Amino acid sequence: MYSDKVMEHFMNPRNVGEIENPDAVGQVGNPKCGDIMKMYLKIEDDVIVDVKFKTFGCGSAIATSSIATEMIKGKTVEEALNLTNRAVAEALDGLPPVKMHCSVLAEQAVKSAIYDYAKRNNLSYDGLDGFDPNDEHDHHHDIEEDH
Amino acid sequence: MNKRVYLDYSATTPMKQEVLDAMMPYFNVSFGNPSSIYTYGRESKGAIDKARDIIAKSLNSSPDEIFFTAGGSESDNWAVKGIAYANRSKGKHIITTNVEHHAVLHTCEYLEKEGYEVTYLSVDEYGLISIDQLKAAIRPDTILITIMFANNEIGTIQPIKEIGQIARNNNVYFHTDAVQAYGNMKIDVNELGIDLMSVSAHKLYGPKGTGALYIKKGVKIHQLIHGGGQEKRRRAGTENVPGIVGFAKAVQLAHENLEDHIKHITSLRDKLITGLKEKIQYLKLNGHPTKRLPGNVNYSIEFVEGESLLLSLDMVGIACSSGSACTSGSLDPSHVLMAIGLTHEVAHGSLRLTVGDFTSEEDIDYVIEKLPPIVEKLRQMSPLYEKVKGGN
Amino acid sequence: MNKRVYLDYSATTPMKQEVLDAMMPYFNVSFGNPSSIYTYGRESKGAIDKARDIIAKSLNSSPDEIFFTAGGSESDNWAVKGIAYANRSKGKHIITTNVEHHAVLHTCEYLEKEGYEVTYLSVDEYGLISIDQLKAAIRPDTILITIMFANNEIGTIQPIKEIGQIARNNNVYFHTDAVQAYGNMKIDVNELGIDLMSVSAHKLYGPKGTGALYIKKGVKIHQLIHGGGQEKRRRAGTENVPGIVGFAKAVQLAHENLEDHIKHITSLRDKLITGLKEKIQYLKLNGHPTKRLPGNVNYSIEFVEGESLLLSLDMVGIACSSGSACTSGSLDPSHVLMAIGLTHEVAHGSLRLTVGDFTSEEDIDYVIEKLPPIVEKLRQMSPLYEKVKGGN
Ligand SMILES: Cc1ncc(COP(=O)(O)O)c(C=O)c1O
Ligand SMILES: Cc1ncc(COP(=O)(O)O)c(C=O)c1O
Ligand code: FES
Ligand code: FES
Repeated sequence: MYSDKVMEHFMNPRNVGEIENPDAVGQVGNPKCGDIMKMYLKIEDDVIVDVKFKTFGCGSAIATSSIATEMIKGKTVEEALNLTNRAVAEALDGLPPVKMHCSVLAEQAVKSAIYDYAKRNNLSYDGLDGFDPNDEHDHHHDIEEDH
Repeated sequence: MNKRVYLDYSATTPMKQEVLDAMMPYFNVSFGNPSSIYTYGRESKGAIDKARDIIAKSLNSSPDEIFFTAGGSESDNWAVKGIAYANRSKGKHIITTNVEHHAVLHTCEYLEKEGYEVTYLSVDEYGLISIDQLKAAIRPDTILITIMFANNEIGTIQPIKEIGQIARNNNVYFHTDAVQAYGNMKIDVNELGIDLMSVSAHKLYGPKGTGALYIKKGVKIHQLIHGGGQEKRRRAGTENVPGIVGFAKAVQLAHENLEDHIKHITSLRDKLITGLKEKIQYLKLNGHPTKRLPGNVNYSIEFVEGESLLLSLDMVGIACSSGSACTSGSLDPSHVLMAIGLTHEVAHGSLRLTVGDFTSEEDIDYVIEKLPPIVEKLRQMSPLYEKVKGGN
Repeated sequence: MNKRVYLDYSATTPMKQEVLDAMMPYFNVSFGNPSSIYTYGRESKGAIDKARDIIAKSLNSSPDEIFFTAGGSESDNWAVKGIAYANRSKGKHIITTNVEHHAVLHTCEYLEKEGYEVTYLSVDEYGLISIDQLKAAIRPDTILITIMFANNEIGTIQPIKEIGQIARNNNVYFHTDAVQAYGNMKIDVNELGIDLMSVSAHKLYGPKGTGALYIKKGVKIHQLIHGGGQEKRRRAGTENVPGIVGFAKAVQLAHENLEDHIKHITSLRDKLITGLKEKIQYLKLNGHPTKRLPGNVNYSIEFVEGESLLLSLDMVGIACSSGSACTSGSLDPSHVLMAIGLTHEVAHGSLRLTVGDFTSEEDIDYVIEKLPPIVEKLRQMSPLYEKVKGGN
């Protein structure tokens, strides 16, 4: 079902935990499956110097959180906003169709944290255009049909 | 291969060696079509007749009331649609519950689209229906009550005898899905007032792809599968002779040792329930404390999600199941867990461990040793757990 | 045990040893429920996926068009009822023939009672439909053409490609019952324009109780068996994993050697046809001389009755079948033999001998040696024969 890469990240997730006095926190949930992802960022000079996550969710939710933190660590905020769920899934050597929404959750968690950062600091980013952290991240209606 | 502990006997069971041995001659020696009149055919026919006798006897029914099918789902579909179609001149109302197996639930939903009306009885926190609600639901146009014997997820056993009595008093057919109960408890269809009952071989150490529907003499029912004259012209298709023979062997083994089996399984179950409770906090046992299948343990483990649990357990060789949305194709958490009133989150962390004839004390010890640290690791990752700890 | 010559391969086949070997691990080693996510389950799931690939490839279809069932009858019922129910807003007219297997015929008759209209095309003396009659039968409300690939009694092969073309031109679904054809001829569903096709494992040296329905992508069809999410949510029930694996193995073996198999079988068939013709008077070969299944011999042996023939043959170890009324539960002679215009009396004396992979030249010699004296003995007893002899 899952690739070895997914299982590896699931069994040994990177960057689990919390950051004390984070510069940004984002939490998203998928109302349909009920999974919840929380992401903490430490940002210095517009660069993400540290990132931690906590996830209540399936194997693929944990693996996507883990790899997403690796993918944005050391990146600028702008670069982090370019992270797509597809890139997350590809970095894990793919996800089963029914689990693609877990990678969407990871993308949204990053965006949600940066949204928090922007709000706290009165910043605006192109990459956040149209992003609403309170939106229901229910992106898998279409996915459900074709498995 | 590393250690493997199978604790998902409610999903399916390994076939017993005696069952396989019984089936072997029918694959390529006595392989004739039972409808044929020559020797090869008569050998197969004889084997089926014998199998039917064994299964009939196990239920205190008669052989001409046992119809072989391809499994529990076919039996459920046949019973529900067959009764619905054959009795629509009397009415189009069916009563069931919201904790049935999908083979009954989705069939009922299909019939709703076809113009039938279905009442879905709700259940209490233990998964039990209310007899008063059942009585109140019966209408002059009610043609069928279909209520499962024992639930596959939480193991709750319904008051079948009382339901049978009510059905009889109101002249309504009573079907029960006994796929989980059969082989795990004594069932006397006459004493219990059952008109139709679904069973499946692969849940009691028999082969997959074989089941049966008990249909009481005189019940008005349409066919589901039309064609040849098999099964007294009520279920067409060349009989799965090895499957039927294996099914009967499994039933025979189960009923020879039924009391021992139940005792053994119950003690393992209780050891598991107690052992886990002692080691893990924030556990909730789903299902009824006593009216429950001998092999069923269903715990909600708060602040963790079922699929992660299953995957972690699989890594240490433990096979079990969960009502979590993430393990189902549909992303909806188990309808049974929702029906007994769990929140999404709690339903999410449910773990079903079902023990069976090949489960050992050591297997149970192994789970009690391996599960707690896995739960702890996942809870450390969980944003939901934070708050609780914070509050401690 | 005395000599046994099995010449009823169209009724069912013995399983090949390779098929049994392929199935063995799935009974009690890799026995997991394919819906489960742990290792045991993934092993089963993987086996099913592989099986589906093999079967898809054998038909030049894609794996997501193959749905496993419990056999040919279920596939036929699913196809015909599923299309009928799902497309009734377009129309309620179905076209079939009067030589279909009962799994199609009785399903059509059932649908007639449910308000559908069915046209039963007649066939010529060889059992062939007329393409012109088919064209003429199509109406704006026609939703399905269901015509069998090859007949189980007389072996006649219908002009499937032309039927497929007509169905397509008229935007009507085309289902074919290929239970007898599959494994005995090359079938390319795309080239032939087939929308749905029924197949069954036990007719090609696979296990009883397993079959499949090919459903072309995009075809609108209702489920027959509702419930769990198996078979892409279109056919519920825990998969018969060993059955499915065995089916695929049988298909693989059949298709590896398809041309050799056909050549071998055809030559045995022709030897039998010629040999009997030379030794027995008043024989009539039923079915088409060339458009016929490679293994099928169907002779009407005048002035004798089928059941007596079968019993006498069984006494010398020969197993075959008859379209005689006396061998069927219903006392009606075969509808197929009546449809090709035989009189009751002649239909009564029909003998179907079907050869297969395990048939040897010696088996054929044995039948050619044993049958004539049996026929002669029975004819001596027959009041019908008297007159003929008298006239000689
Ligand atoms: C042409 C045809 N269709 C359907 C069937 C039914 O298949 P099964 O016996 O697998 O249900 C048979 C054989 O019995 C057959 O010969
Ligand atoms: C209660 C219940 N009913 C029906 C079924 C369906 O049985 P089968 O898988 O044999 O079709 C199952 C098991 O899957 C079950 O647990
Ligand atoms: S995030 Fe919902 S199934 Fe993984
Ligand atoms: S006389 Fe015997 S069945 Fe016809």
